[in-house]
Amino acid sequence: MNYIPHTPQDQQKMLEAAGLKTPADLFGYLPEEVKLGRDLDLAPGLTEHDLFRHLEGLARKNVLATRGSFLGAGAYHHYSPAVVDTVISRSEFLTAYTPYQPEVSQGTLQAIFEFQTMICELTGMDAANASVYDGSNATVESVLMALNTTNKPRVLISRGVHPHTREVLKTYLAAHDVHLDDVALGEDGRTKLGDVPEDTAAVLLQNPNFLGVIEDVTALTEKAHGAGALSIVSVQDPVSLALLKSPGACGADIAAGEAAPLGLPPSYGGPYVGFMACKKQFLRRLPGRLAGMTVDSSGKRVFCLTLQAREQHIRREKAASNICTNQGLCALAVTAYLALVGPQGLREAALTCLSLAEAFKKKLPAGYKLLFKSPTFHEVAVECPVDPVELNKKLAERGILGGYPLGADYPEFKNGMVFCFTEVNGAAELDNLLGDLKALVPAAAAAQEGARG
Amino acid sequence: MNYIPHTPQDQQKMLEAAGLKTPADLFGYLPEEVKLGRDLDLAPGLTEHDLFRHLEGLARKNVLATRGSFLGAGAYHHYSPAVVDTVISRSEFLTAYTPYQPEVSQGTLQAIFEFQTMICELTGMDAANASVYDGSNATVESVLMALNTTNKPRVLISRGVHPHTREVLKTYLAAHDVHLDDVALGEDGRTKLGDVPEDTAAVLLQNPNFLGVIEDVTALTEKAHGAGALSIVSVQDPVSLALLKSPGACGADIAAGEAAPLGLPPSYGGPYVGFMACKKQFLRRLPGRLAGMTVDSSGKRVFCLTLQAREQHIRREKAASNICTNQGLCALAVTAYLALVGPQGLREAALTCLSLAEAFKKKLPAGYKLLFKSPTFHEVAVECPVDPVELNKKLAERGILGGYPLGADYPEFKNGMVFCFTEVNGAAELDNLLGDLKALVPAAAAAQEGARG
Amino acid sequence: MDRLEPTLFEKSSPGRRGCTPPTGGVALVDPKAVLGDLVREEPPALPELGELQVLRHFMRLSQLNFSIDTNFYPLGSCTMKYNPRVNEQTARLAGFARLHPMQPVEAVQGALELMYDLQNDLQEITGMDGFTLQPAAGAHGEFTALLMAAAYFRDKGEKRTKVVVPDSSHGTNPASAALAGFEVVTIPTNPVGDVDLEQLKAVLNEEVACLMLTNPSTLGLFEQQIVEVARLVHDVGGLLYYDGANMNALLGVARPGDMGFDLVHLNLHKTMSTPHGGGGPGAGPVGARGALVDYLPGPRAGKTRDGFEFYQPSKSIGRVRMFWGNFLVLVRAYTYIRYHGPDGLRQVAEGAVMAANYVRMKVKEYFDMPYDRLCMHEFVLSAKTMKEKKGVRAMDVAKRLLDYGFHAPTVYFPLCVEEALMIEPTETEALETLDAFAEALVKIAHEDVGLVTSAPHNTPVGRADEARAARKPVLRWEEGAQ
Amino acid sequence: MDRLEPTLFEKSSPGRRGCTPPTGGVALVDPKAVLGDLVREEPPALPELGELQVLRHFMRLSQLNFSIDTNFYPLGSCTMKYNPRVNEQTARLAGFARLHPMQPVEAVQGALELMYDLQNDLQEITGMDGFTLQPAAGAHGEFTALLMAAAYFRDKGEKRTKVVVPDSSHGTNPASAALAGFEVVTIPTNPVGDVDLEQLKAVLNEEVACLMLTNPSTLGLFEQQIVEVARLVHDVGGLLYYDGANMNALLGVARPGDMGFDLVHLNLHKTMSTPHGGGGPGAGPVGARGALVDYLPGPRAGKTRDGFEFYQPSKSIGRVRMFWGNFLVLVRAYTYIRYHGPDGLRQVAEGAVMAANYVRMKVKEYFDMPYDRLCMHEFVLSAKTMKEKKGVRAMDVAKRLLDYGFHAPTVYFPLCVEEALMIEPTETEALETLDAFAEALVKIAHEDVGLVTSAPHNTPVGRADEARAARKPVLRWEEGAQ
Ligand SMILES: Cc1ncc(COP(=O)(O)O)c(C=O)c1O
Ligand SMILES: Cc1ncc(COP(=O)(O)O)c(C=O)c1O
Repeated sequence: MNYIPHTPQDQQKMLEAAGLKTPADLFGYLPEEVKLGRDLDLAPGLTEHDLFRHLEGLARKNVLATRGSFLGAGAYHHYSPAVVDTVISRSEFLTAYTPYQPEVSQGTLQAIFEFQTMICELTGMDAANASVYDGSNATVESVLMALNTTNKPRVLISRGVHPHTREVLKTYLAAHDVHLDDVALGEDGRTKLGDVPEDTAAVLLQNPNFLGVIEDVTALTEKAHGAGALSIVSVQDPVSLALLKSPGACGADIAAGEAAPLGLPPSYGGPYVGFMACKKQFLRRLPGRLAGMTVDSSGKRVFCLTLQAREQHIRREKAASNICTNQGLCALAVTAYLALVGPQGLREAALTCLSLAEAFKKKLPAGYKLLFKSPTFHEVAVECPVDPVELNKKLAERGILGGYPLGADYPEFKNGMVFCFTEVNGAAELDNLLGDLKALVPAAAAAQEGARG
Repeated sequence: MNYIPHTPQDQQKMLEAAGLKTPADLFGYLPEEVKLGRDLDLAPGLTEHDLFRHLEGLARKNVLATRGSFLGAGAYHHYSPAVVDTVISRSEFLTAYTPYQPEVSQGTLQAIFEFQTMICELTGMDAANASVYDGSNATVESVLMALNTTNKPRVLISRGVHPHTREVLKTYLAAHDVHLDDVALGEDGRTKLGDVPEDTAAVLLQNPNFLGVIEDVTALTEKAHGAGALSIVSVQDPVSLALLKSPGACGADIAAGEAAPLGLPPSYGGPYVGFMACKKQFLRRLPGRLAGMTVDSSGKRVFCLTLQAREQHIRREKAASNICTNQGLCALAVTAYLALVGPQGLREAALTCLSLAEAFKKKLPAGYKLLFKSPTFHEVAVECPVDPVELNKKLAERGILGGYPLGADYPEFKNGMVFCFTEVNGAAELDNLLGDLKALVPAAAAAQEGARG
Repeated sequence: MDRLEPTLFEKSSPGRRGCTPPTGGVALVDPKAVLGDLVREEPPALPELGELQVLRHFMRLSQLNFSIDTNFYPLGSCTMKYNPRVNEQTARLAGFARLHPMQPVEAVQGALELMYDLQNDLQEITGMDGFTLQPAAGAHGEFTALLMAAAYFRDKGEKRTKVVVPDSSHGTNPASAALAGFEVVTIPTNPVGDVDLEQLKAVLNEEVACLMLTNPSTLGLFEQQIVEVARLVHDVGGLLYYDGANMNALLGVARPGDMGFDLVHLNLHKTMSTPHGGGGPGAGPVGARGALVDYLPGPRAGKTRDGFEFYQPSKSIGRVRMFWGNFLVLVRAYTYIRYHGPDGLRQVAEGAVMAANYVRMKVKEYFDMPYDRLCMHEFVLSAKTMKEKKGVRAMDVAKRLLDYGFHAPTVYFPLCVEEALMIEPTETEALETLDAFAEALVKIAHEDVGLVTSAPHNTPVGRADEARAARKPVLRWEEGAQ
Repeated sequence: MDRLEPTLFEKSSPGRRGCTPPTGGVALVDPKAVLGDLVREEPPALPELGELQVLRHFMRLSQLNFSIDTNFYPLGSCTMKYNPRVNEQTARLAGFARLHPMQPVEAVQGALELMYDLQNDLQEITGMDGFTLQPAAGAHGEFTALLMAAAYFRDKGEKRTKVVVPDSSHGTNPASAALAGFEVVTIPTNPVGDVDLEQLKAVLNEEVACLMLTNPSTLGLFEQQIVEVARLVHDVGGLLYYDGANMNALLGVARPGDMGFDLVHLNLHKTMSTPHGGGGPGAGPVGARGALVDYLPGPRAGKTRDGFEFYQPSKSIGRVRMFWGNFLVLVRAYTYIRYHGPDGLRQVAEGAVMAANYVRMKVKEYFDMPYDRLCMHEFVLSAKTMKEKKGVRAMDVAKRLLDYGFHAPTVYFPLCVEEALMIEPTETEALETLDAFAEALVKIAHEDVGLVTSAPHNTPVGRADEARAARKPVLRWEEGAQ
């Protein structure tokens, strides 16, 4: 128990001060029926060495691709420079609480302010918050903002939004009197928005969407606005924003999503970091922490948490949201990452993603077909000649982590699979994939395709 | 080139200030015949991502034992708690220079002072320096101290001293008019010191010696002193000092050796950290940095480098030693390690080592014989029934890193091998080794042995 | 000297960069040709700095922060205990950190085993029957559990619209209840700091879905009538919800399940030592008893004959987040639990309660002590008299503590205590530190009023003008912003 | 507030501990029974602290330090450039960090490949024919090379007893020469900062084994007569030794081998960016040309058809350390070289020289500039006039710079310059930082004398009483030591 520095003498001194004799006396007055009265039934404690070995053993039971991973589906592996981990390992960032005392928290506060600024820059929005739990929660919170702002009962949700996010939305709104209408995708893989009813609070898109296709955000936003609805754009990989017209530039009202691709490792899905940004007029509806600029008693420029009247610790049941702890350290990683890559580096990463995906499309082996012709960023939906789940098993044997099989979420694309390409893959891994895909086509399918092509 | 923040405009500005146009102008005046005039013939630069993968690839070509390592021979793997790496990764320790400016180096200086104190405690000596390059250099520097102190021309060197250290001693003293006499080991594996000539500056021992045997330091020291020679004890694993009578308590004059086992990973042999400690009267002969306690201008207790008149930057060719850069950060790791384990933890680690070695001796499979009956700490010399190098190859196939074959350094022990046991092995790994050793005995040898035993 | 650091944007210089992403030998396309008018015209105005400049920027910013690693941090309700460094190492193992969340189950058996074991450990620690690891923080867990309660009553055909909370409850409790669609009913605390039983009885009826309780309460007090409270709530068919933010006091000593709680959340970023990171990330797993287990969000980690799997509870309310949880936070918490074992966890609780009572005894005569009894892991002082007599407020005391190198306690919470100072020392502080902190508090109680009300004096910056920040919010950097 | 931290010993409390080593399930023996009277009676009086207490101690100590990561560090001759963080990651790869130095060669092929490639890279960078990676620092390298020279002449049957060094040479040069058994002859610097050729000629004869030269010299100047110097030395049969501490100025621009040097050492902890760690570790590989290659310490990394191996040079002087070198430092240096490639390394030199000249031009009129010409990667100012006129010494200027948040330059070195201030900005600092530093220097030149001579004022502690420290040395903590 090296974390507890109390020696027996220390314990004695502390107990005596409270007029007690033994540690058990500290709990003597608890009702007998709630006292545990036995040891917890847990594995015995381990020394640090044995503990580390144990965890190493568990980690080793997980399989990492050796010849390339082409799995995206909401979690994107970009290169994160070594400095990012140095920054988030720094004691004063890692082991500080939410910056309630600005006098001894300027480091955290200024970093949040910088994060907010960079998210605004990326999304083309006016204001951003300090983070929420993840991309799905950011998206859902945006929908709640729209519902509260417009006081209308309907939300149109593109089927191009990540299936997990759509599920979370349903979970969250189960208790509310709200209609969640799915909007189908067209032949081109883009959201096919019909008439928007007047009682619509918001139209929710994801860009690029879950099938990899880039949406016509401007057109969809205009349609939403036409019906007095807000346009919300969810972004699962903000690296795309280096190349794609920003939600703000497309006229959207709220941009939200996942910032984890900006500097965090895949981490088996968490902790990630949801970001939210909006146009000026919705600023006071943003949930979560906001850092603002001000001055201190001597007139120095300083930062502090602000507009706290929106928050739970002040407003309790009337707060804009219940969020308290957010994903601070992950947002710090994002801030460090963006500062390191800068506009140039982010663009290069994005361009490599795009170029790899385009190269993949061009070299797609016979037997495989593109599901859509529309422009894509770094994910490409493909119709496979065999069951994608089975295909992935074969790829796994060759050290490759395949794409995301669509069948479970999109029954209409039973043999569909979305492959993802990022700058960490490189041309060599793309070749590995293409070679294996080709080798794994049943002869019949390839021949058939060859004859057709 | 993300390490160089000069933009083209910055370059222009800097060059102009110096009245120059292009970077090449900075070197324009160099004699033509020394200008390279071409690119260096090196592999092209890599991005950080490709670089890391490249290094990962090299690291993977090295083989780590999966079922236990029993190799010691001067490099001992003890458990180093996670906090040690946190401390030495701290920017303000990692990227500071030697603490020349005490006003902005109290962190480093106080840590050195603490290191010196703990080395004194371990060795039972009065003063210690801030570190030298490694165990061999510490030992050699001790011999130089003795030569300078006594002005005598002879050093008696036990054959129990690490072969590398003995070799370094020869290299260093090649230029000096000094006799380096080997002292043989007896049947019991201990240094068999005959008469000590009166012209002897020092008797050098290692404890425990390279064959694992614990020397009778007190007796040997008395003999040395009898002839007016100094007694120098080299220690390759100071964890042993938790259980063994300290060199100081045995009457030795100088204790020196390797502190790396106190908190550093095996690191393929470096960077390690040599320590040196001595009795008060030799203090001013210590090479290298010394941190001392003093006060600052306001009377506060502070630390600074002291007795610098011994050093090269003041005394140049008359300095006590040429050392400048030492192994500061490694000494910091040692300081953190010792602070963490404390007297209790160090003793427990040492006791586990001893106990494992004793268990090994008891359970040694038929066919193997102990080379010596003398007490040992954590290394045990064994006579193997087969060529130890071949035996190690077979063990390696089973994921075990075997012991150190003695044949090359001690031809008299052709089939000798020294096995090492530390607390990171544990009983399970010991069983792995015993099982495999047994399985790898040629049937004939085992039978023969069984018949004899 | 001005110790403050310019923003990244002020340090930016066109053409600098701190990272070059890999190019991977791929021929680059012309984005305009591929994307047409979907292409972005203006690059985002991100700052441009070299690698050292970025690193140094953040190192210098960090120097402006207090943290557990550098300062005693007795921030009540936040359990700012030591965040073990080995947890940081295990969370960085490649087999965890590089694992993709959508990998097929056969490739993530280690992760599933860890999650499965952690679920079981948390069940045992709380006395619950099942856990979800999805919620990302305490508030997220509260909301999750309330959605479960709502679904549970919906299935039972009961229309229950109310959630009851004590006035000492944390702000997230009523906020979560409201977000989950409930009406919030607040009840007062009685004179000894427990729930006012009569008031509770008065509001309990068939419309009440849930009573949310923190035990020990945010007053740092064990709710002595807990068995009675549970009976009362259950008698009207309601559920009892355990806000586990204060579970540190009871590890291995008493379990919410044994007290009659039906739903709990734990704050792993408090009790289980995962670092707060200047605001997060956390993890707020939710546990349930009996029939409620079926309502847990899915997928959950399960075990079959062949290994580990994900499965969906039969009446699951569905996901509350993408993927599976704040996994690397879970790795840290798991590491922490396995380090301690049953014995160690009980010692954690004992140590925390011992330390809090020790500090309480040392300082109580110098402040108001609204509820003066044996406390659990924290206690609440009041500066009411001090304010009335000298004009020194809780906030002033808090700021002055910063000058002594101690982080401030939580102030003005719980709301039911005037001028509250909420002090939680945790079990990981040495006696000498507790002594020094208590001495500082006592000293401040006697210090010159002006010195205290104008504090802090030794911090990198003085008190921030928060009114100004809120009046005309500047939430992002812009040329000429200040 | 006193920002200083008590020592570990003052914080110790019996029974505390910060680490429990693994016990591994082995039955413990009674040491007395096994070891008899070899056993230690009194345990070493190591401090006893909990894990957080130890961590916090070192975090607080660290806060008292300046460092590259937090401050500009223009310490002349030390090349305090950015220490890339990726190097720290590669050096921590398990396949390197956990590798045992005595593993058989077939199990360490990756390590050998790295060492072999590094040897080749260093050869190409310096124009040498072979390298040893054993030496642990610059001084160690110097000594190694001088032993090689001694052995070389011994084999040739020549008795050469002298080593010549310029008066600007680093203290390790003469110290190493003396340690290697040579007599040291010092020659002066000429008025433009180069070697005084006449004086050199005067001392050169058949007794001279070696001339040790730093080029650029410690005055930051390129030795313009280098070709002539080399000829003169070689004409008397002597060897030319290159102290590579200043190689940063010449990477990819000029090579000691092409200048006529026979032996070189490099300071990888300067030129190749491996961190100084508050004093070390470093690495001082030695390169040799022609016949001298055979004298390199062994074993060296070599390559065969089947892979990589160790081999002993035919006339090797033998080992100069245990094992193979400061391996993890070598990993960092190798990482650094592979990052840059040929282009990058040349840019390093250009950037370093550019930055030094820029700062030089900005400050030179405010100080004495003994050798006023285009400099290399560093330059030397003198406060001679300042001292004479105002009583402000180089040390005062250095201390006052600390107040501005800059580390002090190297002072009083080289010895041939009175009141020397040696400034090396390196290539990794932004122009704005160079500007701010130059402005501070200029400002200090005009500041109130008392302010400067009593500096520093903003540092954790004031000037240390070094005389007192040396008079009655207290080198270890003892109860009542102070
Ligand atoms: C008593 C109590 N309940 C709930 C919470 C909310 O937890 P979180 O911040 O993780 O959302 C907190 C933490 O601030 C708390 O102290
Ligand atoms: C010019 C010069 N030569 C030699 C050395 C000695 O190098 P080291 O400190 O690595 O022994 C130094 C470094 O201080 C130096 O600056």
